[in-house]
Amino acid sequence: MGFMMTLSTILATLASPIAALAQSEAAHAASQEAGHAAEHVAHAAEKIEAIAAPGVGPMWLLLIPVLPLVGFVLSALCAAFRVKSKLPAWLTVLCLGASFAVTLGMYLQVSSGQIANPSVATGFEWIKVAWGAGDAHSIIANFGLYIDSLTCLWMLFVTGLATLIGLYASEYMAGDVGAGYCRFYAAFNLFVFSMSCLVMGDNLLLLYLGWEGVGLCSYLLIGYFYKKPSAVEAGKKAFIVNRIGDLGLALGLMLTAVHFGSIEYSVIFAKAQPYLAALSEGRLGDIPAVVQLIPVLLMIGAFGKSAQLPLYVWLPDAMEGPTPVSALIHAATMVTAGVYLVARAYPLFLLSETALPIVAWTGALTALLAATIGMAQFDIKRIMAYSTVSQLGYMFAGLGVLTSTGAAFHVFTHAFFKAMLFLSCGAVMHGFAGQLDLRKLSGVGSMPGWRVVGIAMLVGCLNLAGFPVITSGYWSKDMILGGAFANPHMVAIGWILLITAGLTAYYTFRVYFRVFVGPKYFEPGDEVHGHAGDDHGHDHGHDHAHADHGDRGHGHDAHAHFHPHAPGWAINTVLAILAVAAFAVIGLRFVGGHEGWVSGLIEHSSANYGGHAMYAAAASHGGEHAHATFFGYDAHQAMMYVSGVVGFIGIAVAFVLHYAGRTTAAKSRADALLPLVGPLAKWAQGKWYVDELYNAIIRVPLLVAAHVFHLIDKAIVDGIVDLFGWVPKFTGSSLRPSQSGVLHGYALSMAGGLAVLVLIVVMVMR
Amino acid sequence: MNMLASIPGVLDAAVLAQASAPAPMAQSQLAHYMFISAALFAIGLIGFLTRRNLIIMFLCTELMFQAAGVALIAFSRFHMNMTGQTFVIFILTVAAAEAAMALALVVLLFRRRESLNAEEFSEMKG
Amino acid sequence: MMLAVLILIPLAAAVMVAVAPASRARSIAMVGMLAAAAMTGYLLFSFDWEHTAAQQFTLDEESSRLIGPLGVSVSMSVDSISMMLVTLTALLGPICVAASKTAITERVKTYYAWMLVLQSAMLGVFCARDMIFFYTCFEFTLIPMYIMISLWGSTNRKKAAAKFFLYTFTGSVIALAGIVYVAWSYADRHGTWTFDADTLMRWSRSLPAATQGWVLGALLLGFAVKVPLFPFHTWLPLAHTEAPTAGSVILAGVLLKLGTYGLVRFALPFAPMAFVTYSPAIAAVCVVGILYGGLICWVQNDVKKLVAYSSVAHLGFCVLGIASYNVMGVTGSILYMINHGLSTGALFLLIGMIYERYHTRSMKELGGLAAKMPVWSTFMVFFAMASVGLPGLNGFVSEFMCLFGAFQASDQWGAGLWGTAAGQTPGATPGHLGAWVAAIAGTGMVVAAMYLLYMVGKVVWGPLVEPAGHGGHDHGVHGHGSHGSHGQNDHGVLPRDLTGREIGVLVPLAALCIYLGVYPSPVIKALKDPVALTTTDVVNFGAARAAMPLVPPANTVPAGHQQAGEHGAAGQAPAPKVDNHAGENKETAR
Amino acid sequence: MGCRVSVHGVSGFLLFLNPAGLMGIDAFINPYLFYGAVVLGGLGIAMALPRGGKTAQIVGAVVAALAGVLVLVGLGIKSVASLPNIYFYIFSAIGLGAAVRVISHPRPVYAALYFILTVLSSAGLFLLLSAEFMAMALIIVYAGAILITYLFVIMLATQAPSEARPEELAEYDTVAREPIAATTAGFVLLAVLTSLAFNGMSTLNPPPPGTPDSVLVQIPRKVERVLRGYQVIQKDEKVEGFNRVSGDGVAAIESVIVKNAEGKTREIAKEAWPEELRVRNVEQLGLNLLQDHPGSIEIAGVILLMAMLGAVVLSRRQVQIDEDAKRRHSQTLAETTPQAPGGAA
Repeated sequence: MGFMMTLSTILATLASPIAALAQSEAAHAASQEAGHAAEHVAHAAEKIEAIAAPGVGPMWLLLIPVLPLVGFVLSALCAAFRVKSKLPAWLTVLCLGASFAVTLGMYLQVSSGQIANPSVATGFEWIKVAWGAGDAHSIIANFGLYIDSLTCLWMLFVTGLATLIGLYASEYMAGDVGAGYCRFYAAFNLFVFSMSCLVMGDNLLLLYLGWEGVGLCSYLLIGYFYKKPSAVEAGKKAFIVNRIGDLGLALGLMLTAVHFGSIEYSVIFAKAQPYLAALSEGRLGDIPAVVQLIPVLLMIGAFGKSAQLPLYVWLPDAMEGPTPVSALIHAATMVTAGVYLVARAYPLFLLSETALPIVAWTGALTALLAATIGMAQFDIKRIMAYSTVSQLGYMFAGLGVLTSTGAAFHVFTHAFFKAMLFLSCGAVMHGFAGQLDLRKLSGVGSMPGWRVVGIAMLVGCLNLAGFPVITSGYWSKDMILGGAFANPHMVAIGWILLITAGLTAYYTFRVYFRVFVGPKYFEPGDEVHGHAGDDHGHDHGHDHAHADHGDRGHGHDAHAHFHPHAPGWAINTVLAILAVAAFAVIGLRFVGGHEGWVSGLIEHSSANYGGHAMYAAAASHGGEHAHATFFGYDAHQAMMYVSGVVGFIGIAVAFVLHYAGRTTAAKSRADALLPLVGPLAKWAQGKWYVDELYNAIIRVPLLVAAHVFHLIDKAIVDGIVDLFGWVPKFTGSSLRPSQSGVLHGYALSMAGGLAVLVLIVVMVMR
Repeated sequence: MNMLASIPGVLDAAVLAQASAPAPMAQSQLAHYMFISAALFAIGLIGFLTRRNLIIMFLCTELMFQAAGVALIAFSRFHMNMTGQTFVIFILTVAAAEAAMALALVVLLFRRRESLNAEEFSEMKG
Repeated sequence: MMLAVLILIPLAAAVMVAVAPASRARSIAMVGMLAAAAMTGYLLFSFDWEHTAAQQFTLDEESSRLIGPLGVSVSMSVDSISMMLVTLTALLGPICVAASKTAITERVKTYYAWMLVLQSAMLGVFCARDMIFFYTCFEFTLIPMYIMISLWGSTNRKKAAAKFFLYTFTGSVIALAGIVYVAWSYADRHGTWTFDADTLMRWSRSLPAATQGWVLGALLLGFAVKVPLFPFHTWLPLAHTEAPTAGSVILAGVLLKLGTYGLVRFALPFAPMAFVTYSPAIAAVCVVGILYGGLICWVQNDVKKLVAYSSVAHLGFCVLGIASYNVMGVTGSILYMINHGLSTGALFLLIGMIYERYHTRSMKELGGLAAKMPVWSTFMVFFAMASVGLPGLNGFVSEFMCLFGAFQASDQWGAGLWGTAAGQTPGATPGHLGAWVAAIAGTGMVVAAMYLLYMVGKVVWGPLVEPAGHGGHDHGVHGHGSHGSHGQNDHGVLPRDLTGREIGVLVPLAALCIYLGVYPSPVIKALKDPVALTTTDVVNFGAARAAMPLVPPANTVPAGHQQAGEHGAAGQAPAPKVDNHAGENKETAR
Repeated sequence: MGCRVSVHGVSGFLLFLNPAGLMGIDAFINPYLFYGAVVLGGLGIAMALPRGGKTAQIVGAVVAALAGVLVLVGLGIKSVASLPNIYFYIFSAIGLGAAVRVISHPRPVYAALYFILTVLSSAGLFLLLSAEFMAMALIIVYAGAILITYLFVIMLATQAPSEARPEELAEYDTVAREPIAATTAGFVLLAVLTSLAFNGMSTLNPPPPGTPDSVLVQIPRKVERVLRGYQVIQKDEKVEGFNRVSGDGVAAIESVIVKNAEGKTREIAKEAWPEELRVRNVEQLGLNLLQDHPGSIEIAGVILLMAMLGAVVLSRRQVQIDEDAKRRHSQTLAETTPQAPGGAA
């Protein structure tokens, strides 16, 4: 019952914003056509004013993070009492659904103005250190929530997707009931709690708490199958690489605190106001270098969490975790935290001359690099992981080219379709005993019982590839591309992203054409054997296959005992909802703000698009804002066609190479082309050997240093200490023979001593 | 005394003259005795240090006692003070006591080890 | 008098343990520890939290005089800094007794008696206001710990105990020399001897800078060995590895804190000028220790050694906070003392529990214990995360504060660093450290994640690995007891996973970890005044390079609210405000 | 303020050491001659020590003797005016020679006999120093009692040679231990002791003559008896006192004051005293011993008593239980180490 209620809530909540915003579509469509520059300046001045004065939020908003925490506690209690049912899943879905409902309420109230945008709801005082008189000499980090439309945007898809994926996982993880099920859900809830803290925290330290909290949950969930050394390693890698980023974030936080005297957003934004004014007036010299340094440091944290160059290496490995985790944490929500951070601290980023270009270039290069790697992989989940990295790169590039709306919109759409892609892959993995190699699967979509998965996959792929017009991915990606080409300094970024778009379309449909259509073929993965005796493996596929014996077609004689088991209702339902949602969010492009619903939200938040104008104004020292064009056409409009064509080409290439005339699972026409690119394909498949490079230049030297230090510690540091002990010991032991117990020795030394003594006396006496 | 005195020329001049009217003793004469004393002492010491027979070692200590005795008596004569001689009496006493004890010990130790080698009576590892 | 009672309770219990039969020893020890804890609870209750900087529960010098002509007394009192550490000590006491039930089966009386004596000595350190009394307690902790290591330790215990004793003893003798020098110079000037901490503190601050340098050097050396700071740390891994579990817990939990407490309480106020001058050097040592210790942890094979080395890194953070001599850093440092005691103490307990079961601590022989011991693994991950400094748990708060303290403590803020002009860095404090120190030290956070996750990854996760003779049986409940060749071992009665007693030992620590991570605000607030008093003095007296006359005491509020924390160059520091320590000392809370 | 032991203190002390101190013996002997002779003597003694027959002991003895002669000649040259008489040289030569023999003779019996010779010669020296009583006592106690005991023990402790076992010298008797080191130590000591003595001796002053008579003050009864026996005084006269002259701070007696029954006093001058009234060595010694050191006599008595008891206790045979224990011990030893000797049994 509880589940049905939750489900209806979800459906209602998904539908309502679209419906609500559809009404105001006309108004915003009008504003969309209006000129940009002048309006943006006006926006900026107005919005920054608004940011500076937060209202007081109602306390019930605290329920949003608290409910997942309750879910965590309940799941942990389930674990403590060794519950051997799916109880934790239902509790989780209940808690997260409730949290989503509250979020929705928050959104509605914020959008209707009942809650001030922004506003702060303070829970309790977490850390407060004062070292002098007045607030200037103190650091206050309350457990408080900062509510603005950006928060709403993020929390909506975080809690919404978490609820859905929690539901999905109830079936997906069913094999672990009584074993790791509670653990999974505990970490899952804790993740949502941490993510809420990250997104909703009213100060950077609370964001940092969420930041590290999601890192922990990511660690725990990647290493969920802890008996696999690779999973443990992947979890460790994720945590440590993220910690490097966290260090940057922490230092940025400290620098913020030192410079602004506070880490609360409201205070920071208020104090940044003079700088923003200086920027808009072109007085760049009034902005001290320290302010320009802050975003650079924060950026490092963002790059770590959102898997950007050079810290992206953990994300592909993170696919060792259960697929729901990959979908939620490593595709939809956690990895967008970096985007969130940049968006949240956008005023600070605007103040730096270098920060946003760095963000843009990093994003673009990451997008391209990850796409090239993704093209050459065979593990479909890994391809999705690289595509995530690539799409995150898009988002950063979007932020960097000053289209925070585009970035946020892409985050939003990406969350849905990428989650769906992962969940589809997860379903395949689930059904084929962990098989993820696209050379060993074919025609899955047409197998009985796999129709929903096939469709969902197709929808996801279309979105990811940016299939024109009908997919949300197309619209969001288009916004970023348009933004890039519209910015005269960022045209190169635009070209990189455009190429990447083509590559994306290609590798996405490479997966689809190889796995979901074509001749039916499969080889089951090794998990059916590997985890057979394992408490935590999902070996139930095996049993299930036996139960349905005879009903399903055999894929392969060699695996006569294996039957892929099609997903059940929970998985199918979730996939269906997401597929619908992925299309539905297209509507958001045309409702709400001047560039859609998301832009409406963004413009009322700290990730204010108005900065664009100010920045441009500053760049041209108060002169005319040069609006770049794409070969003479308006960049945004041109991109609608160009990106669509590029996406189409990519899909077409994939069709020719991987579908047309393919008769086996393992071979395709693309193989014939491999010699043409020489070693490039091999290098790409080897991920450009970045892991090996990092290993060689960072890990190995550190390890050597550690061993050397250890040796130094034993030999020198401790050696010196031991030397101090050794000197008396040596003296003693070298004198010991003199204490031989033989009378003569004593007598001799006595006589000698007496002789010397008397000699001294004689010589002194003179 | 008388017997010694009857030996012609031995003691008459020196001893009896001194006994009747002790003449002051020259520093240089004292020096002679001191040298003899020191030499005796050194020889006794060297014997003590080099000889390994317990009995001879004890003999050497007696030798050093002799040296001390000579020095004491020489000083006693030089200063015309009997205390030096008195001390030689005590030396004799101690020497006798020492001899008694030491020889008893030697006997005891000899019974244990069938040897008089001083180096054998050591329990230490060195 | 109440503090005297507090210190005497464990001593009395020790005497009772000594005269009672061995079978009663543990329960008497437990009662003694609990009584001390209850007394501490009463003190916490009756402490005047409005005046945390005031010395409370004073046993004054006149009524506690021991050696009149030398001015030696057993005067005691606590402010909130001391109170926190007394609480930590009193809390760990019963836990250590409870943790020793199955681990210690021989010479039980001796063990518990010495443990109680140790408890008294540790409480004495934190309560003492007389330098000689302080030093006596400081040193007296060595004897019980020496005995605990050398009698109940593992294979190499004799060497470890001797090294521990000699090394720390040598260090503290040097500290004693510093103390005696200050007292002597006081007596030389005033004609009367005293070892009263406040009097000597005021006197010592007036000494010329060079002299202060020597005083600081002596105190620092003594305390640095105890902490232990980087080059003086080598006794610690050895002592930890060889000590029995409870010994390790006390060692990590409290004994190391004696050093940092000494730094905050004595080194900092006794030689402010020198401390200001040498704080970059101290910080450098800390930073080296953080990275060096952390990296060494990473290549350890012995779990306990790993955690021991991690103490070196962690205490580096702690002292870094002190070296920044601002409210943030020093408060963080004091919190760090408590937090490190909790989380590292718990890690040692956990390792001890494993050792009791498997008799090995080698990571080559242990692995994937999550499959066999889920409860233990949960706690292990929890405390490892607390130790890593995960926000929301205790370690983070203090680590962040120490780092931030170092970050903000630079005279260059507002003086041109990165384009900052005066007034543009409200969050800065005077000091000589700054952003780079914090940045380099901050990499220690990454290293901490590296080594702790390495350990967790080896021991908790991964395929199950058990020492030969332990795997392959059906570990139902009493996996080991019924088993022939190992049956005689006392751990035979232990089930595979944790017992109720063991969980009971860990839960209070875990609860405190969460509390101090989620709601440290009251503790920070309680520490604020005494810390502000200390740091303001350091800034005031440390900045005055010129010869400064001793200003007669005058009444002021706790100095945290004064302008001493103003940003600006050292030369701009305000004229010294003199704080009436003496006046506050006399005002007893009750 | 405060005692500063500076580094200069130690080095200053070392600088204060002056080799010239060793030259202070110049008043009695040429230092170079003396130290040279000491070195020579050391060499000689080192050679003379037994080393299992590997060295020419005779040569060593000759060298040592040469050294001794050198020293004595050196001493003599500096004090030609007051040379000791010939007996001194004779006794010294015998004594030192015998002493060298004591330490160099491999056979304990001979060593003991040579020691008797040393004792006798030092008794001779005592006589030369007008210590007749001590000379006699030395011979009686040492040569007569102590050395005989030694000989007993030596006899006890050595196996008499027989047909089956020809006499063989123990290794420890024939080989000296560390002769070089010991000789060095001994002769350095000899050198420095002599230097020390000679250094101080030049400042010593002999006391004024005649002092031994002052002892008579303490024994008026004897004076009375002797004077009466020689009829210097009458029956009814009693010694009343002594007339003293004090010269140079030391009291000397001028005359004896006697008093008859009527209370009439008269003086008997020193010249009128009979020969017997001259104080003899034994009297002086006895008086000194009993008058000045009564406590020491007691202590000496106790020492002797304890020595006697100790000797009795020590040399008694051990009780049987110990023998049993030893046997058991030797058995266990024999069991554990097969090649171990049979032990005490």
